[in-house]
Amino acid sequence: MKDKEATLILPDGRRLDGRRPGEIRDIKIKVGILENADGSAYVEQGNTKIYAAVYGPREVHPRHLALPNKAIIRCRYHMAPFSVEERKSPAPSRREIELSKVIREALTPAIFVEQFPFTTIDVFVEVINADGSTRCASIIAASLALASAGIPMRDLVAACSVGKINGVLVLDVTDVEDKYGEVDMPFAMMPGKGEITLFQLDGVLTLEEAEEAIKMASKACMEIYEKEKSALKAKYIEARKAVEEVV
Amino acid sequence: MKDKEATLILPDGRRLDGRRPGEIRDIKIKVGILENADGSAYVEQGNTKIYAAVYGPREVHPRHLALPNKAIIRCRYHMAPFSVEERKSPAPSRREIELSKVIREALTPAIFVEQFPFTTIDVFVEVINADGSTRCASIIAASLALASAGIPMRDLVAACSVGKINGVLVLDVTDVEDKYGEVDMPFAMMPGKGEITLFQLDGVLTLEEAEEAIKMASKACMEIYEKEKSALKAKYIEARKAVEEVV
Amino acid sequence: MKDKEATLILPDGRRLDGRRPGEIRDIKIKVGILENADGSAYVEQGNTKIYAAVYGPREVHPRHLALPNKAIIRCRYHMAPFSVEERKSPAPSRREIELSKVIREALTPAIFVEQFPFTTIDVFVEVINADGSTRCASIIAASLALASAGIPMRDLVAACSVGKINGVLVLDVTDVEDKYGEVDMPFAMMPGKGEITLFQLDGVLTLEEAEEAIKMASKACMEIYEKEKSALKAKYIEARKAVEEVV
Amino acid sequence: MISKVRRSQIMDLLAMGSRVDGRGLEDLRTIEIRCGVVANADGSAEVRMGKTLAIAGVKTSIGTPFPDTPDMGILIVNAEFLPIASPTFEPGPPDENAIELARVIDRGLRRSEILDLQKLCIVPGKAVWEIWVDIHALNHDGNLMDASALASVAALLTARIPKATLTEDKEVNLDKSVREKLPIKGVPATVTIAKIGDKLLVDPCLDEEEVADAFLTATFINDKLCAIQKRGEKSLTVEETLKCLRIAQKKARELVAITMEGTGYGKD
Amino acid sequence: MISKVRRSQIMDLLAMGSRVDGRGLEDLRTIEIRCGVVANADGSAEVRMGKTLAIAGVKTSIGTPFPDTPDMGILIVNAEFLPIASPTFEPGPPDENAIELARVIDRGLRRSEILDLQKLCIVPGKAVWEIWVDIHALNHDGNLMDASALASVAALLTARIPKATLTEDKEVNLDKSVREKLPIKGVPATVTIAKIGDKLLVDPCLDEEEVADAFLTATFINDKLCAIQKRGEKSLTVEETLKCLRIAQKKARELVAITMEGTGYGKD
Amino acid sequence: MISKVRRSQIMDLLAMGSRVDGRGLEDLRTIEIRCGVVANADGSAEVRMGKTLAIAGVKTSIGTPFPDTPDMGILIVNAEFLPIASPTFEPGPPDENAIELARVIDRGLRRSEILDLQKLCIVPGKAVWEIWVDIHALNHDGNLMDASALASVAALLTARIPKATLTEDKEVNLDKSVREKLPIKGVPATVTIAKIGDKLLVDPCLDEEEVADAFLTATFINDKLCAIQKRGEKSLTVEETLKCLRIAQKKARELVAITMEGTGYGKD
Repeated sequence: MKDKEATLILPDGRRLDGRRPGEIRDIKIKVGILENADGSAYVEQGNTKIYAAVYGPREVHPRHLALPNKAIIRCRYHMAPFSVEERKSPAPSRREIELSKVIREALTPAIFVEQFPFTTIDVFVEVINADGSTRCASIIAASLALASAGIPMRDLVAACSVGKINGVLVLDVTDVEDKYGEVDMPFAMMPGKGEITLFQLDGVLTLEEAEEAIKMASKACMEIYEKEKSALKAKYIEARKAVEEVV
Repeated sequence: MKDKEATLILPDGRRLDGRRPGEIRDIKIKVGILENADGSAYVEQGNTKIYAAVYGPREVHPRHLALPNKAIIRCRYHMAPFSVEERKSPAPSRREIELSKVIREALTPAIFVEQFPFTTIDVFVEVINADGSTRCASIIAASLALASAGIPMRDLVAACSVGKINGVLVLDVTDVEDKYGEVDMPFAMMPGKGEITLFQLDGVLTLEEAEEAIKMASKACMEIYEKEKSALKAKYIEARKAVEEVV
Repeated sequence: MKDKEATLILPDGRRLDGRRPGEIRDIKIKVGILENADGSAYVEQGNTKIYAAVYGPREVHPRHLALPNKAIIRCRYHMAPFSVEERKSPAPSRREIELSKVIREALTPAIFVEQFPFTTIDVFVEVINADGSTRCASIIAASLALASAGIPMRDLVAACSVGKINGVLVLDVTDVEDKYGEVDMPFAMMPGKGEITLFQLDGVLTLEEAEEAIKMASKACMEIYEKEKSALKAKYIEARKAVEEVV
Repeated sequence: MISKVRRSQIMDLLAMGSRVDGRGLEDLRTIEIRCGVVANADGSAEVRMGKTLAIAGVKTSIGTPFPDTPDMGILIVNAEFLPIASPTFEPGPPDENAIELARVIDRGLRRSEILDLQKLCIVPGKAVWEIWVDIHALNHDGNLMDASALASVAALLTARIPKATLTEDKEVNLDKSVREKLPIKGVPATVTIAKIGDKLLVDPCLDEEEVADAFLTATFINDKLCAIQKRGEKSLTVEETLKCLRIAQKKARELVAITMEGTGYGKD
Repeated sequence: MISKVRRSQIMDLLAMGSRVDGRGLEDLRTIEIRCGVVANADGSAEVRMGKTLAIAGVKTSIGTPFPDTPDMGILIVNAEFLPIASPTFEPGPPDENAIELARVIDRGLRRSEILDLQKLCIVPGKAVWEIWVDIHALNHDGNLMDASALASVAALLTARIPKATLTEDKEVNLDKSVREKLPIKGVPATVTIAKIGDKLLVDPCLDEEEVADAFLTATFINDKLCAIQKRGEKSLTVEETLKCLRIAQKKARELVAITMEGTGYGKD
Repeated sequence: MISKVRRSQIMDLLAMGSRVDGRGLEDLRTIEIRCGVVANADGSAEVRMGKTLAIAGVKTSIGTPFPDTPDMGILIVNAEFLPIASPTFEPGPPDENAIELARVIDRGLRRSEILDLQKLCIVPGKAVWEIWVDIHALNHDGNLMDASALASVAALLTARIPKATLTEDKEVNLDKSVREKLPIKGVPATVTIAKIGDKLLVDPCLDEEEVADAFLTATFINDKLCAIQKRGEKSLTVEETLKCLRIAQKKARELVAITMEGTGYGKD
């Protein structure tokens, strides 16, 4: 904030990591890497690295939290102490508590919770290394973990942040772009449905800019959606191969 | 304590705010101002401002706290962070925990707890601005909240502190009189019954002075008792008017 | 650690408190000194002073902790704030949590837990003054408290630490020997069974030294075992006398 | 939990374009602002929005700046959902709802630059003003978010802090006899829209909140967005989202006027 | 919880003016004081009152004074009701009973001026003695309040602290080879009276506590009151209250004598 | 809890000298070490032992030394058993198992003198390096102890920290462009043996842990013991204990080789 004149877009229109404003970072996805969980995924988006796991539907403890008409969704977004520049206490910060809530609310619309009354579906997200847009990468990982756990879903959830740096709207902000940029707008949707499940803004935008940012984010979500589907398909093929080898 | 020579009584025998030793501050009372609560009251005694609310009799959580022969009374005395000179952490301090206990014990003798087995009556007190005698004002507010919640009571509870400043016993001490005075003696009773329900002393008194202080406090409680009854009556009339207007 | 050259063994081969390497400190034992507990003991080993009490077998709260096939054992090792050189916060430290666990595991093998399904046996240890080897003295006190509570046991548990100071293996280390010595090896066993129930090492030993240390510790445990049995017998005689006096 | 009957009542009325308390979809409830109610605070405001009641208090102290912003004052927002305010609130540290509310209001205040934090620096790297905004919910009848935001803004606009000067040996000296305004740069306003079925409602009351699918909270400064938070367990379409923003912008203008009227800000 | 049989037994005996353990209404139980039991503490005392057992330990350190009392030492009293002491005590931070006990004892010590806090100032505004009194309840058979207060007083009376001197560059230096007494100004005593029905009893045992209506705890210094705490779920009449104070005054004189005998205070 | 069928299967196989996953009694599972996986950490390593997965991250900062070791750096080990790793782990502060694991690993690292703490002193009594080792369990299939210890060692061996220099006025200056190794003195290895009936097994998997009577964890440096922890609810005979130590010594040599291979330590 103190240093808004920081140069985040170079004269050639590229960002510090070489991307164009409308480009997202490379995404590496692995589905099903944590054996104890019912579903899991690992997402690497640039230097942002996230593990997500899903346990459930399972019994709720304490029991009085259970609902007779649907599953409850619980979500814990947590950062490893070493994942950020200054060592972070492992106790949940206010930021982590808020992010756990908005990530849960970003995922819930996609889940057929009515099919699992009296149960909980627990989503755990661990940020191993943070380089911006961790809540969006968490949503991608968690969405895949849910799908790989076999939880029936309306759609996958995809997510991408929009930033504004040196006056320009950009996709998928990094840590340095978040810190020295003007805006961070995390965004998630069910691309197949065209519905928004996460929408936050931290920074100043006109209504017109907000509309433009939503368009950019939606397009990016569609791109990420394809990657999500490929990763699931790859996992499925891999699993089938494993089965065939055994049979 | 460091500055016992502080002048708290002026040459004309009046205190810093113009009161005589045996005078209490103006009291403003509003009953029933918090709509969600089953009963509530707001008390303004000089600059001391208190909200109290009562929820109950209602189910006890966790259930193992419930008693088969009577209601339990729970009480939480809490200060807003901005209510005191230095910002106070909102987490309950040791002082707030002690005061919650003595306020609960000041109210309990007045409640027919036997009539509501297996339930809890929850009393919440919020100090919005503190200028001395907050526990006494809290008891006044809580007693009215209980009454306005329709909880059957043996009597209302009234409360008034006695202080000793520059060697003189005084009623209803302010913050500055508490800090620089010699004694703070919070006191509560059921005036209609002549029974003491709160009695604390922080400071040095001879037995004779203590007896005198009890007399002063009892008289003040009787005065406050009348104000309490008027406020309840006013509320009752107001409520009846509202009903009549509707009918 | 910073000052390994500290002289802990004098030229005559004696330690700072006059003991030979293979000597343990004087032990004073009182059994049954805390009337509320089902069993209790006080152990004074040099300046290390420990109270232990046992409550149980009794109902488990919260109930879901109860086991259908055996009693659970719970143990709390706790240091009084004034028991150490710098005042210690009364909240349990990480060290106290670990020690509670290893003391519990040192006692459990000796208890016929299968005889008391659905119950808990609670062991509370309070360190009043700490001068080294507190976990060993705690095990002695707790073992006697269990026995005096009438809990059926396979054997008593005895405990003794081994240290290494100025290159020499020694028994029953004091605080100064722990701080400036090379090794602390707490050790407990059921002497009548020859089985080890606690074994920790903090410091460097060759395998041969470790074997030697185990031999020394085992011998010391046998010595302590005799003292434990005497103390129980004395208590039993005392109790019988008391009964006889009454009868 | 809301009863089925009440739920149907709300839904049936909404289907006809009306609300349980007689308001139109885009109507705010009656707002009352009382400033300066807390003598021990440097600024304070009690806000009633219908039956919802919240107090915000501003306390200030001298602190050390964060290493990465050595020349800026510090703003901290905290909210307590007190058990006095609702049968569903429990004693204890702020839960996720209270924390979210405080953080959304914090972002709104911070990004609106209501305070010129740079002017709250006394000695760069050493001493800056710490501005604590504490929100105390006293009665929860829905939309605590907007009531709390409004109370916070009103408390800041009307706060008076001691004059800070430096002694010869560079110690900070507070002159409590002189009371100065905070360095205010603008007046933000926060508006929450609830989505129920295909309807969008401004300033939901508690019963409406309980049946709502989702919420959009937006803070505006000078007609621009500076903070947004989508909340709730269901989604919003892109069209709904944009419509929410447009309604919110309109209502924010209204709220700014109410705030200035209620605080007297801008009149002197 | 006490059984009905036991309750009747207590009440029946009381009706005849006697108590379950054979004492008269105004008799204290046997008191044993052992000082200096904790080598690592600067002062300590173990007090047995009948079967009630409490230890108080005094630890001292150098700290910074509070800003509003720059020339006074700091006294902090903490009490732990350990699960070792009673089947009803649970592990965890002090509950309201332990906190109340510590605060009542704190007020008694502070207002009796047992310590001359001004003499515990080393460098005004910079360095003062912090005196920690930690109370450890080990067996609870009633009246932990008076046993803990007595242990605290005895620990303070017999404490020895290092000599604090200032080095040339105004640093505090502690000479642990020289042990000095704390600056004691007087010997307070704390007495608790229980009300059961229309009877007032001194030093209640646990079973009496369980059937008691209310309690009055009073601390005396030089025959004057310096702290009072009414406790319990029922009320006291004005007459009962005054009678409690008169009994307490009498017993306090007795306790002061026991304290001086048990600590050797005043003999040197 | 493990099923009866699974328990019998394990016991029956063991009776014949084999294990559920086909290993011999003294075989380690396949170990994978990936160093440098965390860009924001000064050192990091992800270790897979069979299906057990743990990450250790090293963070460094400048701090004040402890008063009794003014010329030594500070090492702090913390472990989190995350709910992501096992259906039996719950959110919240570390429980006794996580604390024990961290403390056993801490003693192993400290007593092996893997770090030369004296070389981590910058200004005696004023400024030293604080080395935080944080262990993050991600999938628990048994023997988190050894996987975590190995990850910690690998993270320390491969860590790179900024160069610390002193400015003219004795302030510490960190040059982040220069990255130096930590002062490593040796490579320790931690081995856990489980006792099941009369069998001793190396590197137990989760199902084996659930039926085990007791565990012995030993850390070795240069073929010497430097930390031991007996764990579990049952006892070990003296002979079993000594046999455990001998097996552990052998496996520790193996683990040191794997560590050096996996970290590249000693190759440059």
